[in-house]
Amino acid sequence: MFDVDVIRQDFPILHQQVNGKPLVYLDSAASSQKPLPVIQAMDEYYRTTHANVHRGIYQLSERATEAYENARKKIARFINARSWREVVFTRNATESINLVAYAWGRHHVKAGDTILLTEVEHHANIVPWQQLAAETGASVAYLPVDERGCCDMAALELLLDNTVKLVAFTQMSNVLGTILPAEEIIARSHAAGAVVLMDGAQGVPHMATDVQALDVDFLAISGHKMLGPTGIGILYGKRHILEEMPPFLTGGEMIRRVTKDSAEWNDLPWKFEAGTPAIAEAIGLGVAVDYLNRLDMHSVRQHEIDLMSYALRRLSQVEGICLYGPHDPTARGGAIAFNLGDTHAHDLASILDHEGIAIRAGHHCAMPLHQKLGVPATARASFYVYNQPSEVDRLAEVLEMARQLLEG
Amino acid sequence: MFDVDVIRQDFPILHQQVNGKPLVYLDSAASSQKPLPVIQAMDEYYRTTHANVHRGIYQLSERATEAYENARKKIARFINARSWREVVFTRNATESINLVAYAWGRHHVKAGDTILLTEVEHHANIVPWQQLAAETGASVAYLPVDERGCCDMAALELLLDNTVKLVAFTQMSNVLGTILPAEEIIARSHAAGAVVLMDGAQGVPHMATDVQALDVDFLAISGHKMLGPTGIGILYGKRHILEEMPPFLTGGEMIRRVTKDSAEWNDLPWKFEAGTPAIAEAIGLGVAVDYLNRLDMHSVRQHEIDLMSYALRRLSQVEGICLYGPHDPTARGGAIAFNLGDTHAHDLASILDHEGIAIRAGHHCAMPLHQKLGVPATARASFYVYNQPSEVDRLAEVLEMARQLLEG
Amino acid sequence: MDDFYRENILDHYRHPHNKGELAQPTHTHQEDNPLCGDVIRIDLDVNENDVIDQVGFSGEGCAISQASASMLTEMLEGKTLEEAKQLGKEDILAALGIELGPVRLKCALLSLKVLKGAVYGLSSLPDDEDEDW
Amino acid sequence: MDDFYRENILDHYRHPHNKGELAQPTHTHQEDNPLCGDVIRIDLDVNENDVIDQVGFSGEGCAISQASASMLTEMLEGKTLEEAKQLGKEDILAALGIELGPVRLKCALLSLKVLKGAVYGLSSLPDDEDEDW
Ligand SMILES: Cc1ncc(COP(=O)(O)O)c(C=O)c1O
Ligand SMILES: Cc1ncc(COP(=O)(O)O)c(C=O)c1O
Repeated sequence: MFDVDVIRQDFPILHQQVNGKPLVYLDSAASSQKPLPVIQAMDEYYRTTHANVHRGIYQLSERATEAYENARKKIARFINARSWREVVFTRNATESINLVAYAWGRHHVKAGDTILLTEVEHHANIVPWQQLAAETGASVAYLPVDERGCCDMAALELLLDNTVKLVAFTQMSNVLGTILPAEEIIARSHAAGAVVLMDGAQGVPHMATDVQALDVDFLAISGHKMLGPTGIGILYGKRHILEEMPPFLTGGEMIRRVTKDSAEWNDLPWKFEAGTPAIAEAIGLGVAVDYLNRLDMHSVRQHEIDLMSYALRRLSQVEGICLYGPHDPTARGGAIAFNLGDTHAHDLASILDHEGIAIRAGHHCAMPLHQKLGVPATARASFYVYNQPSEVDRLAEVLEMARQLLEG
Repeated sequence: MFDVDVIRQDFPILHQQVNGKPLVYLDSAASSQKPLPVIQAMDEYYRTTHANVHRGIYQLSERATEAYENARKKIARFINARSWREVVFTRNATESINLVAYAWGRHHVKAGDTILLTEVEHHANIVPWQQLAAETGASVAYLPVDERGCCDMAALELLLDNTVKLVAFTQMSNVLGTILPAEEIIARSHAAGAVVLMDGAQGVPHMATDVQALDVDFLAISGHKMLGPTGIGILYGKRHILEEMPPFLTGGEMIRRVTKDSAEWNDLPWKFEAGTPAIAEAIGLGVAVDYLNRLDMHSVRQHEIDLMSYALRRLSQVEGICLYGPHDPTARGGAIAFNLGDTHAHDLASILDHEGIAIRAGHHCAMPLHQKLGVPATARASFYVYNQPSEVDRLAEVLEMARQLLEG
Repeated sequence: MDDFYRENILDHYRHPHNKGELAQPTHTHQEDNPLCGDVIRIDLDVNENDVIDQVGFSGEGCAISQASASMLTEMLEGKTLEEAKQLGKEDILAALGIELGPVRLKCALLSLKVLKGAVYGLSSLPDDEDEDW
Repeated sequence: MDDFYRENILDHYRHPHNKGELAQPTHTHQEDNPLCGDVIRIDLDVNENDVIDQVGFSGEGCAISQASASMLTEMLEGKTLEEAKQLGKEDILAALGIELGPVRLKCALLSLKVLKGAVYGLSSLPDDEDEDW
């Protein structure tokens, strides 16, 4: 069923040459490519259906509204939300987290409170909390992780004192690939009376995620990392929490009534969607979810475990390589960071690019983690549904060449 | 040069039947349709170029970054900004205004201050200021307009006392079509020491707008109303004001450096663009601007003046019609609100839709203005580059039929 | 065109049934739809046998909201409160007999919403079952 | 592949010229590029005739930043401060002789930025002319 050759046919971008070499795209953790059904759905939308949504009394607008709201329902089902009202469209995972930091944080976090993060977080799940802390007098604490990104669960118990109002952690490290023990973190945080936000930017595209089973309070997702278009993200929130939150952005769409002096908010989820939404993008993301469902998220996960097993084996043969993250491929997602001797990751990336291989090099928006690892930068290869073992081979071969070239 | 028949060929959506009648799309003030070059540029982007921007050391990412930043430069030139650094990408005009209300407003507006709006504003330019006022203890005041949307400039002089920190007004009313005297409002507001935000959601798509000539401090724009895709908007801000503002959304992309305890911001404009941006959408908007430049904004404006002259004449022949807004077509943009006897605008919209004509009916996100007009709702037809006199005729004919039907 | 706003809608709109307020209603409720400014109030006179003796509606708005209110009051005549509670979306739509988009649906169903408010009282209103997936 | 990181880059990277700190520099400046962790410091010894007598660079980073720093220090030898101020982007790129994307350009130009900081002093640094439209 899960046939990479067939899948690759749906991704036109992969079939190109870079510097005369076939493109090997290994940067899906930064942003995934898009399959034809997603690209075509948006194209079709603009050619046949576009109009502003929700208020229009004419067929284009009614069709556009239905398509937009239908996408929301698909996404709600994909993460097993209780209701589509719990799914808010944003621009990206970053905006989703900021929405919570502003609209929930500004009203629940006070001086003396603690916001607990982990040491593997992406800047998107650090800086909004630093800002909230600076404004409110709260403080930010970090759950320590070991050099493979595994959380110190004993430390969690100690850190979860009664000042902790919010625990925000990533489902999967975007650098080390480590999958965090979400259920346990959530359950213990709840037991300690904290609200929990999970950054699903890396996890949701790669593993089946059930917000009800996890019992998570907030979940942030980026559309562009899960085969969807740019410009669309998701904030899931438990309904009763979203209900009592004030709005974040205000304006049209999110109001029921406005007078010169006051305004009354619209129902969920529109209370949090001010102005004309990213309509085509929501529709595109809905189709991306259809595509992932068709592949089946368990098969997606298995594919990445297989590929990662192979990558761990093959890459460890490269002399001088240092592979970061868990050794066990089932304990990690499809991203792997590495360094090669004393060579700077930027040089690796340049040389790989010259051979048509796209990886990422730098701090991957996780500077505190790199400070912990004691390196300014790492190189990172990351996989998705369209990647295959032969691409791992290419990567390993060129890394071997690079070593020889740079070490001379 | 400006040939509507030729232009219409670029808009595939217009060539469809609704209920067996040719579609007449008269709702561009809510959202414009998109020409083929815009649709194709985004399609092409996803098929050949997509990658995350700014940090990638490989060709896809470099090409994507160049296309994204190039779009910013096109838009900066379109509004004659001094520098592309003054152009921030947002989701829509609503987010642009909220960005100012949060990042500028929260730091400059204090208890006792006044935020001065006008009575014709869209909710997007009312509610964020009400919220800011509620949080800071400032108050919101409204510059009165007459029933045609013309500002009382004597009142402006009186209202502009030294408590006014910000004047926020729309370039063009989205209901009445009235073009506000922007230069004069801005000059007088500056003379009184106030900062000025202009809501260009309606104005910028329809008339040449020069931020340097206007000397406006902030300008909010929606991409989807100016032939661009959904999910992209613009905030223009004068560089020295943007420089000294704290960021709004925080996370990746907008930082230079992050430690566990602190963060340092990136340069303009990225300081205000947290997370993965709406890359394809920015590129699409850049192509929309190319398209408008090719048509020439002065020709666009002339086309709408001609069409509005005709519409004012033809629609005034419909018995029982009440047309809102200025009589002089050069004093207004391409939107015209009306009511027909005692008939509710919703009934008109339904009947028009049944005949393939798409207009908007309701309060158009301008409830305070409708309170002023003394009607709960109006019907609104709005034009853009692809509309033509024969569509005005269709509208008038069906309105005449509707009158007979409903009044019996 | 003629087949769209059907004669019965136009009849009810031009000549609404049960239009007016009751002097001393046993049940009354009013709501508006801020999107369009439609306002509907319904007054009921329910006798000791829980039967609706008299019904009146007032308010203003579009043809759809006015016609459906008129039709709804007709349906209520002689019904018990229990029977009134059973009235649903489908009954209104069947009476109107035309297809409506989501915005106009709100116009059509405003009077039903007002009726529910009147017969249940606001506090015991059952959840909106508009949540179909 | 071999044509990409050309021999001269690799030479400068493996065997940097003027690597090391000066004991008592008349001018010194350091900057880093947080994106990749590259750090470069440049020390100058400028004599009473405004001629650069000695130059040393220190720091760490990628091959491009290290090689371009080494190349830059070579160019500085025997130049006057005024001549050093004239050095620009093009000089570095010509010396490297390869095409670089925007991210790597920052690596390549870090040492030039540090040099400008050293010769101008931070307060009188001319505006970045990186603002081409
Ligand atoms: C005058 C005016 N301002 C602001 C807006 C809000 O634009 P958007 O919904 O794209 O944020 C609109 C759109 O209807 C408008 O007409
Ligand atoms: C773990 C994690 N969180 C958050 C983000 C931010 O996602 P976006 O840039 O789409 O907002 C990313 C993306 O790099 C990520 O990897």
